[in-house]
Amino acid sequence: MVKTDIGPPNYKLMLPEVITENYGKWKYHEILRPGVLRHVSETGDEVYTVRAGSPKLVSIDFVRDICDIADKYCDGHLRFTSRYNIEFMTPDKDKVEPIIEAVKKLGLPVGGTGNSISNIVHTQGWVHCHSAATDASPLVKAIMDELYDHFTNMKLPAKLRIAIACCINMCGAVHCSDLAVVGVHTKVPKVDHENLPKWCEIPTTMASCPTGAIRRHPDPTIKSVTIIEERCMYCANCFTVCPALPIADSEGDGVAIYAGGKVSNARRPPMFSRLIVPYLPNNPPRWPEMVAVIKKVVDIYAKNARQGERVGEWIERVGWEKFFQLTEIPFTEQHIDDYTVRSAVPGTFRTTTQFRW
Amino acid sequence: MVKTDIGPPNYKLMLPEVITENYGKWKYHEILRPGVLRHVSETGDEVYTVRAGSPKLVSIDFVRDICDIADKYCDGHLRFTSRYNIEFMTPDKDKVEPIIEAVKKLGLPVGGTGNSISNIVHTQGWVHCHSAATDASPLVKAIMDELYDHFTNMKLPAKLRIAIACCINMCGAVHCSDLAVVGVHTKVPKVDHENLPKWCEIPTTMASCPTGAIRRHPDPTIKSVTIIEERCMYCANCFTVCPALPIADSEGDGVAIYAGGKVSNARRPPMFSRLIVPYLPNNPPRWPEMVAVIKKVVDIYAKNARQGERVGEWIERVGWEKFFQLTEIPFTEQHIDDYTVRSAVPGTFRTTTQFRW
Amino acid sequence: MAEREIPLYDDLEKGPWPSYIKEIKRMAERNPAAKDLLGVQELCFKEKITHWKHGGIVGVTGYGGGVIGRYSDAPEKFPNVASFHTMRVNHPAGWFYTTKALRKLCDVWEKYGSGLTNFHGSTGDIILLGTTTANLQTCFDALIEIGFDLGGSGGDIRTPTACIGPARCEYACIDAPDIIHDLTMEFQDEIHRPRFPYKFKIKASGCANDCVAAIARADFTIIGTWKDSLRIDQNAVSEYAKDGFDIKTVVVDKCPTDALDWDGKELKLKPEDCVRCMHCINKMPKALRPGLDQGATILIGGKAPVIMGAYLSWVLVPFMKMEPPYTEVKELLRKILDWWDENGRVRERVAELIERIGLRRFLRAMGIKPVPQMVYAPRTNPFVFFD
Amino acid sequence: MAEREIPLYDDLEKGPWPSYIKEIKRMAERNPAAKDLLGVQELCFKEKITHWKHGGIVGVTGYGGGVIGRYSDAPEKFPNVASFHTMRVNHPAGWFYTTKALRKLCDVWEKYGSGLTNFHGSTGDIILLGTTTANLQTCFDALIEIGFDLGGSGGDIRTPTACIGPARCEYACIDAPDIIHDLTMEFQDEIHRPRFPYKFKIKASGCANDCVAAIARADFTIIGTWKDSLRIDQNAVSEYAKDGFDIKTVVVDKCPTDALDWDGKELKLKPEDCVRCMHCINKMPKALRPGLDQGATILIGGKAPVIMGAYLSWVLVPFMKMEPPYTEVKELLRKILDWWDENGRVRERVAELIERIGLRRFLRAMGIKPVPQMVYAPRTNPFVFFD
Ligand code: SRM
Ligand code: SRM
Ligand code: SRM
Ligand code: SRM
Ligand code: SF4
Ligand code: SF4
Ligand code: SF4
Ligand code: SF4
Ligand code: SF4
Ligand code: SF4
Ligand code: SF4
Ligand code: SF4
Repeated sequence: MVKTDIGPPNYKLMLPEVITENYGKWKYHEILRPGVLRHVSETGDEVYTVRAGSPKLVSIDFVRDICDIADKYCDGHLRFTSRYNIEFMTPDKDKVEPIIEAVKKLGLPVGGTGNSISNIVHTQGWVHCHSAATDASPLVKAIMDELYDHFTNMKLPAKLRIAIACCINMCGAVHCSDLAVVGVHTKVPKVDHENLPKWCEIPTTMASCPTGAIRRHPDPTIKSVTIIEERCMYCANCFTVCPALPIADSEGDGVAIYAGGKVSNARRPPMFSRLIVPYLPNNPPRWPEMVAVIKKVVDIYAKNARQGERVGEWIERVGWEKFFQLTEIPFTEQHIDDYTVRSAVPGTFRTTTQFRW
Repeated sequence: MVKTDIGPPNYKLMLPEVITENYGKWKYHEILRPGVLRHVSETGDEVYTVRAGSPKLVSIDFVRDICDIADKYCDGHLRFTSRYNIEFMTPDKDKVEPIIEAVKKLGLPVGGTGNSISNIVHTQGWVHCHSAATDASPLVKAIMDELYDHFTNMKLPAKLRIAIACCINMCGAVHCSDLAVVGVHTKVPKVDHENLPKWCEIPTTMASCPTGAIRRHPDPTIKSVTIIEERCMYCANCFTVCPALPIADSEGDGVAIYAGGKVSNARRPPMFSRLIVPYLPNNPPRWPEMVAVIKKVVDIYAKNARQGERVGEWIERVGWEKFFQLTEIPFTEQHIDDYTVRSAVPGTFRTTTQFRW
Repeated sequence: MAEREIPLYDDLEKGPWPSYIKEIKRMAERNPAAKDLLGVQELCFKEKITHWKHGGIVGVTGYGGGVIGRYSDAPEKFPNVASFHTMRVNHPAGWFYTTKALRKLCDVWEKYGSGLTNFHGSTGDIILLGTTTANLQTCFDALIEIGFDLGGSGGDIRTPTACIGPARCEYACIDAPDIIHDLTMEFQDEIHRPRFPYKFKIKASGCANDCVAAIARADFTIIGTWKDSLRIDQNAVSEYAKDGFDIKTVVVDKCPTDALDWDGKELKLKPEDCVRCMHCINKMPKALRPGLDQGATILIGGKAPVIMGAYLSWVLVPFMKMEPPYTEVKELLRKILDWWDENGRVRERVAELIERIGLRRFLRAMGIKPVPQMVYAPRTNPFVFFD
Repeated sequence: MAEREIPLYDDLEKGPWPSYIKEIKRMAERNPAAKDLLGVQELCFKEKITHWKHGGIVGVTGYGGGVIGRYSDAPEKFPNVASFHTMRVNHPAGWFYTTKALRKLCDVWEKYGSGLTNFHGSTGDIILLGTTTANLQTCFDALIEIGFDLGGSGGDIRTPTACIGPARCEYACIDAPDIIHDLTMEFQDEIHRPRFPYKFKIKASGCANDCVAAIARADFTIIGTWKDSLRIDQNAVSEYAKDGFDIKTVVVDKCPTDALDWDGKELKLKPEDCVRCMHCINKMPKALRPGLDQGATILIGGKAPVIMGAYLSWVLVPFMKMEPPYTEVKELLRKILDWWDENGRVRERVAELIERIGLRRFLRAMGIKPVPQMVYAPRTNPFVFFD
């Protein structure tokens, strides 16, 4: 019998010595240059961190490569950030340059700190998910190739967080990102009348539709369902419940773009991202239409926002009408909320740590 | 045959001469003292206005009394404001004092301008409405007796508008008032099984309940309905549709108090009022518990708000947690929104004239 | 019963605020209905419950609206208010009156009713408070005779209202009373003959101060505004400053969009950032004035909470010129009424209908292009229709 | 097919950002599944549609979670990814590793899988990307052998995550990695054996900057804060000022509650107005620090939009001390899980359940008193339950 439920390795055994020694004693930090942090402890100790970008989807060879660097310069320790970046830490200032060199040699960028665009939180896409309305990794690659300099420098008004999800399940924090790309369907599910009776329960399938678009087939001899087209907003919830309702479609699928979300409680409470482009076609391998919009919004934000303003804070100050004017993104019916299934109750909850005692 | 559809008298025929002469030409105004305005025209003309409080429910003798004043000092013209106050206008400065004297002689207060508490917008109550969960006129009288000085002076941080409605139909602008009192039921409707089948249609009655609390009577021989108690939030919508479901109750009925609403677009967009006291008993003729809360909130607002801050703006700045702390009003389950029938959609609509071109 | 003990309502004659009980008593001396009303009030105070019954349909010939039927649930005790209907009389726009007109009205009501009234009801009508079924028609005839007509009730257009506007207000960007009078005359049929799913209210305010609370209470809200820059008289600004008026704290710091700047000498405005909220003008009426390219913002959907929760009106047409004969606004109104009439369920206000089937459908039907000014912000959810 | 023409994916090796295609290709040289994955990618690029089928239930003995079953819809074309399941491996809290541990992991995955991974998945697991049904158990056994275990999937607690916290961050008000490690060990059963209506996520951030995006993504959110006043080192403040740092514009003017004042000499704080947003501390880390009476705010309900729309976590317990063995938070968590388990419908996250039946019922079940800190503002509608 193998053991089970052993849980993850104890993080304490994974810490570099300088971290163990100064755990909870850090006093302040500074960003020495993009991708390089210096944390100073109350004990007088210091730790230097070099942050490197990673494509998230990596081979074990890649992992071994970075282990080599960590073995050479960091006493065999490294960590990852909550956004897939790799962090090499050392108490020794002199090792910073060699680490940077070694990282660059692997073809990895150093940056992602301070007022930069850090790594893009993203998902599986066509690489692994059956739900995907678009891919994920290639979109990341296409955007980051274009915005590369914003990872390696810190010239934006504030942090800019991008997220990509290949369907509206939004694995990640798409719904609260400065900029986000989401895979969307725009055609109603095709009903597979042959398999539906075999694979799915009709009441459950009907109940899965938030807008009540699914009806029993009018012909009682057909044990299946039909979909009222004008009630469908392509959420794929029925497909999740019943595989006989495939919704993915070569022509209909594409991406939507959202903007203005944030998570931190700094200054303004967390905000949801909001729809800015309802639909752009899937155009592999580089989704140029999507990349162009992202680039444009970043440029206009960089030019117009005040120092310290996140994307959403900037838009809130100048108004959405100004945002659409500046970006020349057309404002359409789709931008106007009409999803009545959502109640107003959660909007009253205090979704922030900001409050007075 | 009588004529019909003649419409109201043409307002042009009702205007005092100085108004007709200077229509659309007013340049600026000042408040000379509480209840007295001076408007100056581009023509150099002036008009003085004396504003007097009224109980809204008046006798024709009262109307004749004020007509006497208007005949004596205002060339036979007068007007009412959107909050039931009476306005006497004259181009002649010297008539201001005599008008004030005459108004006071009728027992009417002069005031309601600027940073005052103007007249209370209110409704019929037990004087005329079958829906009433409380009365209206006596509540107004009780509050205004207590806050009288705030009508006749202008010492508050900003305008303070109070509204009273005798049921949640909220005839008036209760839902957007600085302070508001609303009649509420807190007992489920009593089903009159005898008359229900005669007076009401069962499907319509069931459909009228927003929370689905109304069910067919389990005994099929009884053509009536039952109510699931824990689903009922006492809205009386069923009673509006079906008189066999009386909801008014001597013990259960009472008032709730709301705060922080506003209508004007000045500075901040219009805001809804929010629940501060879920329930106080009906205690005629003067509802002392209710009056005490209103008075306390006004006092604390007057003491704590910054100059120019409406009640809602003040609370928004200091936070609701501070409001409850300062007023010592207990925060309860009832304050937390749980009305899921309301969708979030209207919250995204721009409910203000504030926007950029 | 009022004879035997000191009635509870007597207490309401005390205190400085004018007493409605005193008013009822004044009429009670000569009007039996008013006298019974006192009795009803006393009974209500004791039992803490209303004693009026669920309405009944009563009215005047040819109209369906304008009268609220009301019956006592204790007619044996209070025979003179056994039926006690109110008549809603449409006021002249802006609520200006000659005493002559008012006195005539009093005379009619002396004759046919309780002699009790509301000046005015919350919608803006003159409320003639309580008459019998028998008197309704004769009273109406007498009203017509002296030049008054009924307002709305039931599923019709309710009596439209306007702020005082240019009659006595320097802020007015539109002629609110004139627009409202014109619309009231135009829609007489729709006001008097209920045919819509529910009530429909129209209100006009001359500027964003919204002194008739239209945004909160009107299905169709007309609010004056301007397209160019507000006018600044720098000399007058200096006067304010000289008088010790704190321009920075009271005005500049409170501008919602930071559109103003005061360097101690000149008040500078970034017109593209001004959202015409009126605040600065309100505070310095001698120095600041609305711009000259004036018109209205049209908003839609305001209403009380029954049953989805309250709505504030929201922007439908950011800017519309407002010149007589107000053709554009009338056409829009007719389109809205027709669409609502066709699509609305019973007791569904226009806002609820729009929410239910989606603003996009409404905009299409109106032929209005969606613009960002209609919303505070775009949707957050990804549940998007592409039909 | 990749042989005959230049595949579309080749284009993704160009450009400065590190290429995931390059990574797949590296493995493709020696791993047939990785090679087929390239083919799948190419097919997807051409047909613009996914080629994976609706999942299947696969797993390891004794567990119900931790594996995502995945099958190709074109197994004839791509036999080596006919089944291509991912394993979610629970990371050590804070994502610190020794190279020793990582190399062992790589060796296991070299042997039993595609050699492709995600460091990390969006929840925070190490994602071992693609293996066969046959290899699942042996791979799992090997993982256990080297000291790793699976994370969650399905209706269970998902792999909890923490920011780096006190390990390398001066802002940490709680020991986020320690709390998360402790909770992960405590709830091993609930992580591995799905029994709940749906997923349940736990995340902890050391301070309000929320570097694991817990508010947006966790059903149960733990965020460090303090009850006393933040600490100010006035000398260090002066240093900033001397260096030309614009304290007024960058810090004071951006405080959300106007709690700070800077007169050019001293930075004054009204502690009762500070809502601990971290902004001033973020901008002047050498001068400002969190207070000393530290603990956590517990928030509940964050999640993605399916199907009611997204939720942000909201305040449940304004302040809770956080000392090992974290008994209070564990008890609360157990209570929540039990209540949700009992009342939740299938696929109903805890936020949706609370919304559906009312926060008041949830609070009662938890024995938590309602406080205004839980809401931005009280309700606007009058539809109030009094049960
Ligand atoms: C390493 C990491 C935590 C971890 O456990 O992995 C981290 C580390 C730090 N964060 Fe963070 N944050 C990290 C993810 C986040 C996230 C989550 C995310 O991006 O998904 C957020 C919330 C983002 C959002 O609001 O949408 C986040 C919001 C912040 C903020 C608030 C920024 C703001 O003003 O809104 C600060 C404060 C600041 O930067 O001034 C901050 C500050 C910091 C500091 C300065 C804290 C410190 O004193 O050490 C750290 C270095 C910052 C830097 O990169 O410049 N960190 N930080 C994460 C690095 C991710 C990456 O590789 O890019
Ligand atoms: C692997 C991962 C994406 C990634 O590339 O990183 C992922 C992948 C999937 N997610 Fe996710 N989710 C992943 C993190 C998330 C997150 C982010 C997080 O946990 O912080 C979210 C948003 C937060 C949340 O939970 O709400 C997320 C929200 C969803 C949802 C929507 C849930 C909702 O309540 O709205 C679904 C749909 C569902 O559960 O039916 C979903 C469903 C799925 C499924 C299982 C698809 C399905 O319906 O069966 C995906 C399997 C993909 C595959 O074939 O490998 N995934 N998913 C992430 C897990 C990796 C890990 O364990 O580290
Ligand atoms: C006479 C009247 C219009 C009418 O057609 O009858 C009127 C008249 C004026 N209003 Fe008003 N308002 C009148 C009801 C309103 C209402 C509606 C209501 O109270 O139901 C509002 C919206 C209230 C709200 O926001 O909840 C209203 C919000 C304003 C404001 C905005 C105040 C604010 O800062 O929020 C101003 C500007 C100001 O006072 O600085 C204003 C300003 C004015 C000015 C100064 C306009 C002018 O230049 O003449 C007028 C005299 C003000 C005074 O009383 O101090 N008026 N005003 C109404 C008098 C009601 C009464 O008897 O008290
Ligand atoms: C008389 C008046 C109150 C007053 O004392 O001033 C009044 C009285 C009644 N209103 Fe009202 N409403 C009056 C102005 C309003 C207003 C204010 C306004 O028009 O500006 C509102 C809020 C705005 C709105 O329309 O939403 C208002 C919202 C309601 C509602 C809730 C409608 C909703 O959609 O939420 C009802 C319920 C209904 O229609 O079933 C209602 C229903 C009623 C009824 C007809 C009761 C009923 O259900 O049959 C009341 C008759 C009372 C009686 O016996 O005299 N009354 N009612 C007001 C009309 C006077 C006038 O014509 O000038
Ligand atoms: S976002 Fe959708 S398609 Fe992408 S991994 Fe998550 S569930 Fe799959
Ligand atoms: S995709 Fe969504 S809206 Fe369309 S039928 Fe399926 S469940 Fe209903
Ligand atoms: S608020 Fe209610 S009780 Fe009062 S008049 Fe209006 S409908 Fe009647
Ligand atoms: S009072 Fe309202 S909630 Fe209660 S049963 Fe009647 S309609 Fe339903
Ligand atoms: S709404 Fe504007 S124009 Fe009309 S009275 Fe009020 S301040 Fe004057
Ligand atoms: S009108 Fe309002 S928005 Fe415009 S400048 Fe004045 S205060 Fe600012
Ligand atoms: S959340 Fe706070 S404590 Fe944790 S890493 Fe970010 S800044 Fe540091
Ligand atoms: S932590 Fe935030 S709220 Fe507190 S003083 Fe600093 S900036 Fe203001």
